Amino acid sequence: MIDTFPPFLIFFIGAAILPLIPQGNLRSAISLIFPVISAWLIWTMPEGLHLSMAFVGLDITLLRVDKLATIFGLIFSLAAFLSLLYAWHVRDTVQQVAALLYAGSAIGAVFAGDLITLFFFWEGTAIASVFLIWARGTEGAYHTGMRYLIMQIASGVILIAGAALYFRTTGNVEFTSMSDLFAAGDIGTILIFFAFGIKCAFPLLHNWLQDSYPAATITGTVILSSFTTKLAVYSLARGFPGTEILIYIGAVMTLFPIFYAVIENDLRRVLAYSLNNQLGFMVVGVGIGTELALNGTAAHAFAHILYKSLLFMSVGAVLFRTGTAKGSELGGLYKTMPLTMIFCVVGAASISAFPLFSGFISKSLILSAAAHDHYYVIWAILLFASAGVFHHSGIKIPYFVFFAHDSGLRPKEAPWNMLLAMGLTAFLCIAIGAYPAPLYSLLPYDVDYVPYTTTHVITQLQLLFFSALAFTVLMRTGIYPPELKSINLDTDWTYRKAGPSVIHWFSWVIGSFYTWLTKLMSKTTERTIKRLYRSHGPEGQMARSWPTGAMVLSIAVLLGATLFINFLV
Amino acid sequence: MHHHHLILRVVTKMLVGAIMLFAFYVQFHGDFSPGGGFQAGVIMAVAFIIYGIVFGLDKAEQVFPPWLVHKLVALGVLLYAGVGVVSMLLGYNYLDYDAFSPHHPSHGQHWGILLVELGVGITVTGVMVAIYYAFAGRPPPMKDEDW
Amino acid sequence: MAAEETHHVAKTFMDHLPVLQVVIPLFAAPIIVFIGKRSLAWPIAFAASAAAFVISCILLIQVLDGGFISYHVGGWAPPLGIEYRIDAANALVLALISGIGTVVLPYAYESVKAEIPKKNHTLFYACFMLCFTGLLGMVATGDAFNVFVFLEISSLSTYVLVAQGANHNKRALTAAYDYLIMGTIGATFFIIGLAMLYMATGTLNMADLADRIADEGTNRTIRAAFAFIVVGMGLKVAIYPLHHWLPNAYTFAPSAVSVFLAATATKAAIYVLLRFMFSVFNPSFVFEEWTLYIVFIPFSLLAMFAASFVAVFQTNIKRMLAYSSIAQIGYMLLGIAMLNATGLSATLVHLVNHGVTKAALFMGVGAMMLYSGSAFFNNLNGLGRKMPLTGAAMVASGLSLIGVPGTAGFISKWVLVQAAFENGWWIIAIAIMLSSLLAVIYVWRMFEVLYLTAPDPQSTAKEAPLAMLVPMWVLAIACIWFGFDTELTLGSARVAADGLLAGSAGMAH
Amino acid sequence: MAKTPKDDPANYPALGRWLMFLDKKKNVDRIVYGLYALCTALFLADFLYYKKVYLDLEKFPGFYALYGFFMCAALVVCAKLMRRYLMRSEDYYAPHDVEAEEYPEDGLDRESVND
Repeated sequence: MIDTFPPFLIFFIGAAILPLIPQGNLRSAISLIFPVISAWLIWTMPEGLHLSMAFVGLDITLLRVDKLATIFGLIFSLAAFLSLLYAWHVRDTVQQVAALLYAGSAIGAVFAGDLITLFFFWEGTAIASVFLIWARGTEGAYHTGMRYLIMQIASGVILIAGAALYFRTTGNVEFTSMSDLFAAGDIGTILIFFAFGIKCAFPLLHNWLQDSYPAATITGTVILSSFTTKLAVYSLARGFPGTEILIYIGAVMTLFPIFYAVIENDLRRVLAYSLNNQLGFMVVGVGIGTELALNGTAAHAFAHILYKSLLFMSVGAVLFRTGTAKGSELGGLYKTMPLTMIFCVVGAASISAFPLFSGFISKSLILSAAAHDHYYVIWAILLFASAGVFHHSGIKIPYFVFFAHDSGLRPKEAPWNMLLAMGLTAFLCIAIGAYPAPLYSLLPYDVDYVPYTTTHVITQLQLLFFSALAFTVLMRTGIYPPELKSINLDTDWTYRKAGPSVIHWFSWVIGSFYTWLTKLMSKTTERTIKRLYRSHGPEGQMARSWPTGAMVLSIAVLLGATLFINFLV
Repeated sequence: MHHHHLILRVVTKMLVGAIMLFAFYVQFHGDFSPGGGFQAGVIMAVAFIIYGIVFGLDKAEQVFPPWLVHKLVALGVLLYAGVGVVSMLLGYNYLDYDAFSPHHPSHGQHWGILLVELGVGITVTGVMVAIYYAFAGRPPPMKDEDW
Repeated sequence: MAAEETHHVAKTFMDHLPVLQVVIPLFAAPIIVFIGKRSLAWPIAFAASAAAFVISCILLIQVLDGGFISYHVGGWAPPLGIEYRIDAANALVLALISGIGTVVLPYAYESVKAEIPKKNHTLFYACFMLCFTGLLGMVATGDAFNVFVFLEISSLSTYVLVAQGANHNKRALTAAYDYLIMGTIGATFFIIGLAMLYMATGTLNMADLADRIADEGTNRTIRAAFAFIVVGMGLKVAIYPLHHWLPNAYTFAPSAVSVFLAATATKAAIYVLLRFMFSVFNPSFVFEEWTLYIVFIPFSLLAMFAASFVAVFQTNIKRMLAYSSIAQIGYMLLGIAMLNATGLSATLVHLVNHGVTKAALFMGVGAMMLYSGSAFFNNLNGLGRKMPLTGAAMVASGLSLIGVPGTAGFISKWVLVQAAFENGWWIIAIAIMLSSLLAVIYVWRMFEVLYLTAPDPQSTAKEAPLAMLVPMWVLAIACIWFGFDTELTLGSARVAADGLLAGSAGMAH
Repeated sequence: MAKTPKDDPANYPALGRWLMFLDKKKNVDRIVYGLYALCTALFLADFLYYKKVYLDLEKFPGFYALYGFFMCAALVVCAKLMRRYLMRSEDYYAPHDVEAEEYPEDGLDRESVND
C-alpha cells in the first residue's frame, strides 16, 4: 500500500494541515517536507497501473507509473521544493496552500492513467494557480487572473468534451497515445489536442502566459513557471508523440517569442516569452517523436524547469528588493546584489546552452533528433532560436538588470532563503550540465548520446559568442533598441481591445434596434392581449358557458368531419 | 279527490292484483321464456304507480313507504352481486352458477339465474317506484332568490 | 363447456382480483344505502376504496412484465362470456383511479360535511362508490359492451354528484344537466359505434373484435363505428370542441367531486379511447392515421393554446384549473397522435401525473373554499399566508402543473417532447413548450393571489383540517416523488405503450 | 543622483566591491576586445578539427559563427521594426494595468528607490 501511495495526496494533505500550523518559520519549514516525501514516493513507486477503479461506469486509473511520468513527477517535486524554499519568507496562507495544491494537482495529472483523472487535476492546476496571481492584490493582477482563469478553465472544458467524444469512439478513457486517431481526423482527439495546446501556449493561444506570469507575485511566478506548461508538454508527449504538425507548431513557437523578447521592457515578461520559446523546442521534440527526440523533450523539460526557475528567482529577487522588474528602470545592480547577479548569469548560461550548463546537454538532443530525421529547415529555425534565446535571456536580462547604465539603485542583497534557493538551483544547473549521466538515466528511453564532442562544443561556442558579438556591435553602434517604458501588442489585443470594441459596437447597434423593437412590441403585445382577453377572457366567446344546443351542434359537426375523413381515405 | 273517479278506482283495485301476478309470472319464467327481472320489475312497479296515480301519492306511500323503496333498490343489487360473491366464495368464478350445484351444473344454473333475476326485479321495481315518487313528490319550483 | 369436461379447481382470492377490483366498490354502494346509517357510510366507502387500491397495486405488479390476466365472469370463456382483462395499460389507470379514490375519501369527509346537507350524505357516498365502480369497471373489462354499461354507471352517478353542488351554487344543477345531455349523447354515439361493430363482426369481446377486424380488414360499417366511438368517447374525454360540459361541471361540483372527477373521469375515458384506437382497431389503418392527423393534432394544439389562454384570463380558480385540464388533455391526445411508443408512454404517464397534480390543486382550492366560500381570486387573496400548509401543497403541485424539472409534470412533458422529436415534429415540440409558458402565467397568477396580495382582514381562515391536509400532502408529495422516481410511472407506461402499439397482436390470447 | 551613505562603496558586499572595475570604461573596452579575440579564435578553430556533423552546410567553415552573428543582427533589426507597429504606452489597455501599485510591502527590510 505504502509504495503506491499517490504522491499528489501528500500535497493535498499538506495543504489541509498547513493552515493549522502557526504562521512563521515553522510553517515554512514544514511546507518543505511534502515535496521531499513526494519525491521519495515517486522514486520508490513500482512501475505499472495502480489504484484502478470504476467511476460512473468508466475505468479510471489514479496512478500510472512509467519512466516518462516518473521523470516529470520528480522534477515537479524538485521544483516545488525549490519554489517553496524561495518562498520561505512569504507569510500568506492563501499562497502557501495554493502552491501546494497546484504542485499536487500537477503531479496528480502526470500520474493520471485516464482522461477523466487528468481532467480533474487539469482543472485543479488552473484553479489553484490563479490564486498565486490574485495574491498580488492589484487591480491589474485581478483582471489578469480572470483572463488566465478563463483560458485555463476553457482548456479543461475542451479537454472533457474531447474526452467524452473519445470515449464514444473508443469505448474507454485511457490516456495513451492518440496520434493515430488524431491523424485520422477524429474530432474528440482534435479537441483534446486543442486543450493541451492552450495549456502549452501554442502560437495564437499563447498570450495567457505572457499576460499572467509577470502579473503574479514574486514567488508565485517562480511556481507558475514550473508546472502548467510542462504539464502540457508531458500530456503532448504522452498523447501525441510523433504528430508531425507539432514540429511546425513548435518551430513557430521557438521563433516568434524571441522577437518580442528583444523589445519587451518588463523583464519577467521577457522571461515568459523565452519560456514560450523553450516550450517550442520541447514541442518539436514531441512532434518528431523518435526515442531520441522524446528523450530530448523530457531532458529539456527537466533542465528547463530548473534554469527558468532560477531566472525567475533572480529577477524576482531584484523585484523584491527594488519594486520593479522593468529594464528601463534597472541597471548597475551588480554592485550590491552580486550573488544574485552570478546566479542570474548561471541561469542565463544554462538557457543559452553554454557547454557545462544544463541547456547544453538537453537542447542538443532535440536539435540532433531534428537533423537526424532530415527536418533541415526546422533544424535551422531551432538553431536560430537558440542563438536568439541567448540574445535576449542570456545577455539582455543580466545586462540590463545588473550592468548597463547605473540606475542609482543600491538595494540590499536578496534574503538568505532566496539566495539559498537560487544557489541550489544554480548548483543543479551546473551539475546536470557538467555530469549529465544521472539525468540521462532517468529518461524514458535508453540514451547513447554524447553531448561533449569537440564539434559540438566548438560549434556551440561559435554560435553563442558570435551572437554576443552581434549584441556588442549593435549596442556600441547604438542600433540596439533601448529599453523603453512601453508594452507591445500581442494576440491579447484581440480580446482585450478588438473584442471589446466590436462588442461595444454591436451592443450599440443591437441596443438601439432593441429599443425600437420593444416599443413596437409593447404596443403589439398590448393589442394582442386585449384581443385575447376579448375572445378568451371570462366573458369571451371561448370561455362562455355555451347553450346545450350549441354544444350538441359541435358534436354533430365533429362526428360529421370524422366520418367524412374516414370514408374519404 | 277521493270521491271522484269511482270507476277508475274500482278498476284499479281489480287490476293491481292481476298486474302483480303477471309480474311474478314474468319474473319466474324469465329463465325459460321471454321475460326476466327487468320486465317483471317494471310491471311490478306499474302496479304501485297506477295505485299512486289513482289514489294519490300519500296512499301509495302508506302501502309502499319510500324508505322501503330505497332499501329494496339496494337489496336487489346486493342480491345480484351477492350471488356472484357466494359463487366466488365457493371457489368458482364470479357469477359462475355451477358453484351452487357442482355435480349437476344445470341445477346450479337454475338457482343462480333465478336469484340474479330476482335481484334485478327487486331493484327495477324499487328504482321505477322511486322515480315516480321523486317526480310526483317534487317540491314547488325554486323561488327567485334561491338562484 | 369447460365445467363439463374438466373437474373444477377451486379458485383463490388471488385469482379473483380482476373482478374483485370492481365488485368490492359495487357491493359497497348498495350496502351503504341498505344500512342507511350516516356514520357508517364513510367507513364503508373508505374500506372499499382502500381494498380496491390494494388490489389494483397487486394487479399492476403482476402485469408489469408485459403479460396480462384474463378473468372469465360466470365461468364462460370469451368471446362468449364477459372477460375482465388486465394488462399494464389498464392496471396503471386502475391504480390511478383507485389511488385517487382512496385519497379523496378522507378529504371528502370534511368537505362533504361542509358542503352537502346531512340527509344526502349516505346517498352521496353511495353515488361516489357507484361512480368509482363505473370508472374501474370501464377500465378493467375486456368486453366492449361492458365498457358501455360501466360508462353509464359512472356517468349517471357523476351527474348526481355534480348536482350535489346545488346546495352551494344553484348553477350546479344546470351544469349537471348539461353534462347529462352531453354525456348521454356521447354514450349514445359510443353504443351506436358498438352496435355497428357487432353488426360487422358478430362479437363484443375486445380481443375477438381485434382479431376479426385484423383478419377481415375494414369496411364502411367498421369505419363508421370507429368514427362514432372516437367522437362518443372523445366527448367524455373532453376533446377540445367537445369540452363545454367540463368547466361548469368541475366548477360547480362539490370540492371532493371536483377533485375526483378531475383526476379520474377523463383519464378513464382516455384509456378507453386508447384501448379502442390501438387494441381493437389496428393503428396501422389509414383512416385511423388520418383521423389522428386531421382531427386530433389540430384540436389538441387548439386545446393547448385556446384553453390555456382562457385559463390565463379566468377569475375563478376552479374554472381556471378546469380549463387547464382541457389544455392538458390536449397534451395527452397529442401523445396518442404521435403514434409511437414514446408518445403513448407520454400520454399514459401524463395521465397519471396530471391526475395526481390536478387532484392536489383542486384539494387545495376546496380547503380554501371552506373559509372563503367561493373560488374567485379576489376571495382567496393572501390565503396562502393564512393557510401555509395548504398553500405550500398548492405551490408544489402548481409547479408540477407547469412542468418544472423535479416534478411529475416535467417528466411527462419531457417524454412528450422527446416523442415529438422522434417523429421530427419540432414545431409541435416548440408548441408544447410555448403552451407550458402559458401554464407558467396562470399558475403564477394563482401564486400571486395566494401570497402576494393582502389577506382580507375579516377573513377567519385558518389552516385546513388534518383530514384534508393529509390527502393533499400525499398528492403533493407524489407530484414531487414522481418527478424523481419515474420507475413506477414511466416504467409501467412504457410497458403499457409497447402492449398497445402491438395493436391487435397485443390482445392475442 | 545625490550621494547617500548607501552609495558608499564601503557598504557594498565584498564581491560587489571587487566587481567595481566594471565601472571603468577602459575595463569594459578590454572585455570587448577580449570578446573580439575569442571570436576570431573560435572562427579559426573551425579549420583545426574534424567536424562530425549531419549536414554539408555545417561543414562550411565558420557556419555557426556567421549564422549566429547575422541571424542575431537580423533578429534585432526585425524586432526594432516590429516596435514601430506594436509599441504602445503602458496604459494602453487600462490605466495602471502594468504594475498598478508598488509591490506590496510585507514588512521585510526592502530598499526602495527613494531610500
